Amino acid sequence: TERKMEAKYAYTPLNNIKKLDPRNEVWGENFPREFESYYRTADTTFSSKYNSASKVDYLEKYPEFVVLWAGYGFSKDYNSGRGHVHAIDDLHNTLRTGGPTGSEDGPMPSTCWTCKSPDVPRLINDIGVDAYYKGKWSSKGSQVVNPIGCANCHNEKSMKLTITQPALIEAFQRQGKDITKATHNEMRSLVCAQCHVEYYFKSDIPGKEGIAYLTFPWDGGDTMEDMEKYYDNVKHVDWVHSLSKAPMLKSQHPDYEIYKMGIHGKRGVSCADCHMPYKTEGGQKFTDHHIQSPLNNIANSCQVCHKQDKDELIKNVFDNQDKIAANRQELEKLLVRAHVEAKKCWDLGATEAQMKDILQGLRLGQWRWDFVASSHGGSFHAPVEMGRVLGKGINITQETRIKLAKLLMTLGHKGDVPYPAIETKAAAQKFIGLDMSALKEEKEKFKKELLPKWKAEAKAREAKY
Amino acid sequence: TERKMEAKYAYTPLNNIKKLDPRNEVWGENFPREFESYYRTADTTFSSKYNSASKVDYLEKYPEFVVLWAGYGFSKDYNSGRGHVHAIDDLHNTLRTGGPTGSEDGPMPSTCWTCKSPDVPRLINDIGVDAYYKGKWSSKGSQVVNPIGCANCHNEKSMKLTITQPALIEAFQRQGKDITKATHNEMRSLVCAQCHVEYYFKSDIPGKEGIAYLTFPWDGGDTMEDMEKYYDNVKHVDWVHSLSKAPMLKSQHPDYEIYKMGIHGKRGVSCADCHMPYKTEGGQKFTDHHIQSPLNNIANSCQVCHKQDKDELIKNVFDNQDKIAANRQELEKLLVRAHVEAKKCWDLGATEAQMKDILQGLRLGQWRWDFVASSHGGSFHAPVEMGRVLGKGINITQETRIKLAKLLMTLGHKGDVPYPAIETKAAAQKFIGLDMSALKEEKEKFKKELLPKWKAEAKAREAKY
Amino acid sequence: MKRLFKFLTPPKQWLLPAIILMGAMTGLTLYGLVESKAISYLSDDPKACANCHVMTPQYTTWQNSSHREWATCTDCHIPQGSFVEKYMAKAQDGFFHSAVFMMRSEPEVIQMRAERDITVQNNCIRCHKDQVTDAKKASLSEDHIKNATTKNCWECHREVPHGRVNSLSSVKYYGRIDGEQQETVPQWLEKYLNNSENKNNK
Ligand code: HEC
Ligand code: HEC
Ligand code: HEC
Ligand code: HEC
Ligand code: HEC
Ligand code: HEC
Ligand code: HEC
Ligand code: HEC
Ligand code: HEC
Ligand code: HEC
Ligand code: HEC
Ligand code: HEC
Ligand code: HEC
Ligand code: HEC
Ligand SMILES: [Ca+2]
Ligand SMILES: [Ca+2]
Repeated sequence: TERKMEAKYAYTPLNNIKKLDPRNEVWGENFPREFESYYRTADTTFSSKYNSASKVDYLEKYPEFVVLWAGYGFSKDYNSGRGHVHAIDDLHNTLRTGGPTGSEDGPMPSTCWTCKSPDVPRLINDIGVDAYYKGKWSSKGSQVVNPIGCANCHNEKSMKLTITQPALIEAFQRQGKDITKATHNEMRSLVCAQCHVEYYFKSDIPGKEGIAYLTFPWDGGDTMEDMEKYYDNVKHVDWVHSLSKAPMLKSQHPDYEIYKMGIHGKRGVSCADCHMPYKTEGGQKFTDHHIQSPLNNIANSCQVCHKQDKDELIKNVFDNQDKIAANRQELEKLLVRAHVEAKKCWDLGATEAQMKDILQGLRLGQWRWDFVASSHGGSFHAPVEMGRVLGKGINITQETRIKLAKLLMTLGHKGDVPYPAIETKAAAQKFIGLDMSALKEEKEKFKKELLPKWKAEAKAREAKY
Repeated sequence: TERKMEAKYAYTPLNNIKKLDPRNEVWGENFPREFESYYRTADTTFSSKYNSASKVDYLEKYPEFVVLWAGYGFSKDYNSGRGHVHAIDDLHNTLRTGGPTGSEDGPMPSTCWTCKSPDVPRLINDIGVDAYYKGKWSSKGSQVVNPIGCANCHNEKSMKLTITQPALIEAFQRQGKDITKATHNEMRSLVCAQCHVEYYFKSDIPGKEGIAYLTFPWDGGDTMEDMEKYYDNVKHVDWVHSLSKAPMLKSQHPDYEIYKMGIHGKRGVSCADCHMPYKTEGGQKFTDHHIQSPLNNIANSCQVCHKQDKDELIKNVFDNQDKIAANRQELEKLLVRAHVEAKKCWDLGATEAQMKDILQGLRLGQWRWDFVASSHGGSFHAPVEMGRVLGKGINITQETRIKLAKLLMTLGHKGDVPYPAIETKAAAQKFIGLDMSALKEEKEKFKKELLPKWKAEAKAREAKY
Repeated sequence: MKRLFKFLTPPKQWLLPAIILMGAMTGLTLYGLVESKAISYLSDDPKACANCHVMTPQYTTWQNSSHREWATCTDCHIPQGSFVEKYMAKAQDGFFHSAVFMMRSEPEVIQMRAERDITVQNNCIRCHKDQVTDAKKASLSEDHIKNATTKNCWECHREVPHGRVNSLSSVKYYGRIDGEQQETVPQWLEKYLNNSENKNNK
């Protein structure tokens, strides 16, 4: 038996990692290769045709986004995701989290921390799920400080992959599926499905009212239509659009759901196969924890299975992305038009009854657009499905604009409602009436005053581990 | 390998095949395996989810087609393609070729024979290209009698693959490409590209006016947009829609063009790899000339490269087809609406100027729909491209319907223009004003009177070979 | 009985280690069967092979290879002919491998024995026959057919499936092989989820 234990742990002294230790550096002492590669997610130099490891300002690149999200946090600030090590910084910096001044302050709930840090499983273990979700985002500012890391995905004893996200386990349970039956290979995608999925905050759970309980809307399945039906059933509304007054849905990064519908997902290729391929360094083999665009690492990822040239493989990806992007950008413009046309109707005195179908059309059309736009890998992960969803989105949105055209004429309007002047992010934000300088100011104040306090408190707390 | 083939057949006695001999049975004496497998294209029993080896009446299955092609031959009769051996029979039988009574009679030109028979290369060799294309379809009735066969694709001396279709060679030339430089592997698709491509009849070639010269519209490229631009440039109109008066384009089987945009085409997988895989019979390996749906032959086609279960591979195909079909059928209905709305505008006294953009929108929207609908393999050959084209088609068509909605109100119309009652083919044909019994009668007459004469003449002629 | 004896007799090259082990056999067999999970050795589950740490490099490289979804260890390393042939080979390997393992005599760099080459080669061909012989595929690589009949496939396809670096210490951590410690949902989390309302809000 000794021989067997030796077999299992032969080279791995695992004695100094505490249960759920959130400090990646501590794990890194045992696993330097994994840690160093993980830390390379700090590198922001790589950019491909549509994605980037740096902070690309999407609102600048596509000012239409500002109008589509009018009245919602995303119209203030939305960037491309960066590597995992930036997760905490980016959350501090985004204007969406506002500028809290104390622990009961700011526009966002605690739940926003959930997919950003291994401090979250630690906290949940300490204080329980409900208490963790409870309160404002600012209430856990000094608690959540380590960026996404080892404890989010690994058991510190065995280094096995593990699921630390309550919402994922619950979503499986509600579907009658048992996540503990997942195979090793499925786990290589499920660890990502902890975060790279569509979600919402459920606030009406009996006994937990007012808690923004993180929930994945998969009860009836996880296709675009299934989730829409779920939201319609529970009458969920993410926000009311400030121009059109439509009861909107926000889709966020449904990466896992979309990936499953593509050919790689169907063939059992896991997220880790492409985003964390095996690597050899100094005669050692290990899993590359520099999670990034595989286009920056074709040799270790794609070429394990595909023998084509690097350039040809990259072209395959771009070809798919180009075809999807063309229709997505088309739909963006149609949605802008529809929102401003709806606003015009209200301005001309339209009634709720006249607007009912139109508002529902805007909800459903934009949900389809966002489902595609918010998954940054979707156009490669499952391009045929993305094409289908966009086709439906264009159809619904245009059908809504036919209704709008008729209503506008009925209300006495002549000619087209002009397309707003939104050539830049600033112009678009002005158009929807956002006071950006106030938002930036309060953020600066937060960063100068409260944030340093959080960091100091955290340092003191961690020193006592 | 080309060399090898030549070498291989240099020793086979091929002396009894005359130059361009159109009779497949004669070739078959030398190549019994290829001939017998070719002859299995007579079998009409196989059907998959969307395609069939039998004559599926598309107008019955999708009565919308009738309305979309109002005023054009396809609204009379349109079926799924069958195996190659049926090509001549199907051309005789289709209502589109009408019921000629003599050699100067009927709705179709000679050119219609072009993709149906090895008698065509023979005739072109005998009388020249111009003389072959000249005149009515009925003028060559006793000349073209053998269904698609060996002489369409092979050189009778070397058995090498060869291109016998002038239009394909000319299309390459106009693009500045030299088809004789094609590799052996490319030839395994180019022989199909002789026929499975979009085409039109050019009738204004200087010096050849009035001849329906078979032309592939690839001068500026062969994507959907390239070909549309070509047609707009040369101001080509296939027919004027009888309801909307739009100047329409008809797309026909752009299989080769679409295939090239899919991943198999990009990877150099040829048509023959899937539709004519190798087969072993009695220890002999040969090319299966039973050209058919690969879904009826997964083991020899797909599984050469893919080791998945038969059922899984079939599901992959259906998944792609389902996603494309959903939006295609959606677009069909939108186009029906647009045509009847346009008709209503005319009825209410719309002017040419008011209708101009609308008619162009109908032309472009339906071109996109037909590009997808008319390629029966397209949804598998290049599903991402099909999704893109449909998205564009839906967008253009709905944008046109917005214009229609406004114009209708301007013209004093209230409410929706009702969707026509077209639940069946018969109802749809009645709706567009087709007198089907007259068409069927003239076809019966043709089959009883003229057709037997053609056959008798041909028999006498061939007896003299 | 004679047949059973023959079944258990290793081929000539193994006679020496086999004889040395004979004495210890009786006592060790039971222990060995339980410890090395010999029963599972008869299955096609790659985990069966990975019971030994020395197989870990091969397991992990295979796990990260293009073949993970298509071929398990036995698909390549065991002749796929008749049932008898298959289990004969497994019994021989099992006997040999556990003997070496318990004697702690495994080398740092394990190498496939030449007479096993033919087994693997035949298995490559079993799956890839069509690709290797198809006219179309022939254009992928000059003289592929000729080469493939004169060399071992993996002389060219060097990354299939274990890659080029194969030493025992090339792969360090063994927690990755599934086993008794599976903890997909950790206990600390389970305790909160059991009374979670959001679990069953349908
Ligand atoms: C279910 C997991 C999950 C939750 C809950 C979540 N996020 Fe994220 N977040 C992600 C993922 C995954 C990304 C990376 C998305 C991408 O770029 O592909 C991300 C990216 C970000 C980014 C960087 C990119 C950007 O959008 O500018 C910010 C900032 C951010 N999230 C803020 C928030 C806030 C604020 C909340 C709460 C309202 C929140 N997140 C809740 C998973 C989550
Ligand atoms: C604990 C939550 C969480 C988990 C688990 C997680 N991610 Fe992320 N991921 C994020 C967030 C948040 C971001 C954006 C961070 C930012 O922009 O600051 C992100 C960013 C990314 C990016 C963009 C990196 C870049 O260079 O632009 C990729 C790719 C990615 N994740 C893939 C994965 C894969 C693959 C897995 C599983 C192996 C995974 N993620 C697991 C939350 C998570
Ligand atoms: C987003 C999820 C995720 C995070 C965060 C993460 N890992 Fe991993 N890790 C994986 C996956 C996936 C594997 C591959 C597991 C497999 O295939 O068995 C892996 C494998 C490992 C292994 C096994 C050896 C190897 O290289 O394959 C070690 C050790 C390891 N990780 C250490 C770490 C350390 C240290 C950190 C923090 C710096 C960390 N991991 C963070 C997902 C993660
Ligand atoms: C672990 C194996 C594996 C890895 C890694 C992998 N693929 Fe694939 N890929 C497949 C399989 C399997 C298919 C499905 C076709 C088939 O069965 O051959 C496929 C299909 C494709 C296709 C055709 C389908 C489409 O969406 O157009 C492309 C293109 C492609 N892969 C590109 C890539 C690129 C680029 C990468 C790296 C980012 C990659 N693959 C990584 C196994 C893999
Ligand atoms: C077959 C390979 C493959 C698989 C499997 C795969 N991806 Fe990707 N992923 C890609 C490629 C290629 C891109 C596009 C990268 C680019 O455009 O630079 C991408 C993009 C992404 C992005 C956006 C990257 C960025 O720079 O912002 C995220 C996030 C992502 N994938 C997450 C996932 C998750 C989560 C899974 C599993 C559920 C997954 N991927 C599975 C290949 C893959
Ligand atoms: C000389 C013209 C011509 C050539 C060359 C040609 N086809 Fe066809 N093909 C046709 C016509 C015409 C039909 C429809 C026949 C009918 O319905 O009567 C057809 C039908 C088909 C069908 C439908 C069969 C069924 O069972 O439904 C397939 C598949 C097909 N062709 C594939 C190919 C492939 C692959 C090649 C090249 C290897 C090829 N064709 C070469 C003209 C041609
Ligand atoms: C450039 C080659 C080409 C030309 C020219 C051509 N066809 Fe075809 N035809 C085809 C191909 C390829 C098919 C098989 C289409 C499929 O079903 O996928 C076909 C199928 C058919 C069919 C059987 C299916 C159906 O549509 O009912 C008929 C009948 C037919 N053609 C009639 C005609 C007539 C009439 C003309 C002249 C107006 C014509 N063809 C000109 C290539 C051609
Ligand atoms: C639609 C095109 C087409 C038609 C019609 C056609 N062939 Fe072929 N034929 C091919 C293709 C493609 C190959 C494969 C050539 C290669 O890859 O070398 C082939 C190969 C052959 C070969 C070479 C041996 C073999 O089996 O691979 C012979 C002999 C042959 N055909 C005979 C015939 C005969 C006899 C007929 C008429 C009954 C015929 N072919 C009709 C396309 C065609
Ligand atoms: C001669 C080789 C070959 C043949 C025959 C072949 N394929 Fe493929 N297939 C490929 C290649 C190469 C790819 C691209 C992915 C890759 O590089 O592995 C691919 C990709 C695919 C994909 C993923 C892309 C998509 O469109 O979803 C599917 C599904 C697929 N093939 C199914 C089939 C089916 C079904 C057949 C038979 C009708 C077939 N293949 C025949 C080589 C082939
Ligand atoms: C990778 C495999 C593959 C390649 C390459 C391929 N096809 Fe197909 N083709 C298919 C499959 C699968 C279908 C769908 C059959 C079904 O639905 O039953 C199909 C359908 C068709 C159909 C309609 C069949 C019917 O029953 O009416 C035609 C015609 C066709 N292909 C012609 C071509 C031509 C011409 C080429 C080359 C330019 C080509 N195909 C290349 C796999 C392939
Ligand atoms: C009881 C521990 C153990 C188990 C279980 C085990 N092996 Fe081994 N294996 C060894 C040892 C020790 C060696 C080194 C022998 C040498 O090279 O001296 C070895 C060597 C090998 C070799 C290279 C030497 C040869 O025989 O050609 C192959 C291949 C191999 N094992 C395959 C397998 C496969 C396949 C399985 C599962 C079906 C498996 N092993 C299960 C311990 C084991
Ligand atoms: C796709 C076929 C294939 C599969 C699956 C496969 N192997 Fe191998 N294996 C090989 C080949 C080929 C070699 C020879 C490698 C060389 O010499 O470079 C080999 C070599 C070995 C060796 C000798 C040491 C070495 O790395 O050269 C061992 C031990 C081994 N394999 C064990 C396993 C185990 C355990 C599994 C399952 C987890 C497995 N193999 C799965 C093909 C395979
Ligand atoms: C049990 C069946 C099986 C065995 C045994 C097998 N393979 Fe494969 N191999 C596959 C499958 C399935 C694929 C993936 C093909 C695809 O998706 O198109 C593949 C892919 C490949 C590829 C292309 C991807 C890559 O990694 O380069 C090569 C090369 C290859 N195999 C070589 C080999 C060699 C060499 C052997 C023997 C050592 C072998 N195979 C044994 C089934 C097998
Ligand atoms: C002399 C070198 C050599 C030998 C020996 C060899 N191959 Fe290859 N093989 C190649 C090259 C080069 C390619 C084309 C490039 C590529 O796909 O890696 C190739 C391609 C392949 C492919 C297609 C991979 C793909 O991506 O589609 C398979 C499968 C394959 N070989 C299997 C085998 C098998 C099985 C054997 C043994 C019976 C073998 N090869 C022997 C050099 C070789
Ligand atoms: Ca959401
Ligand atoms: Ca045409």
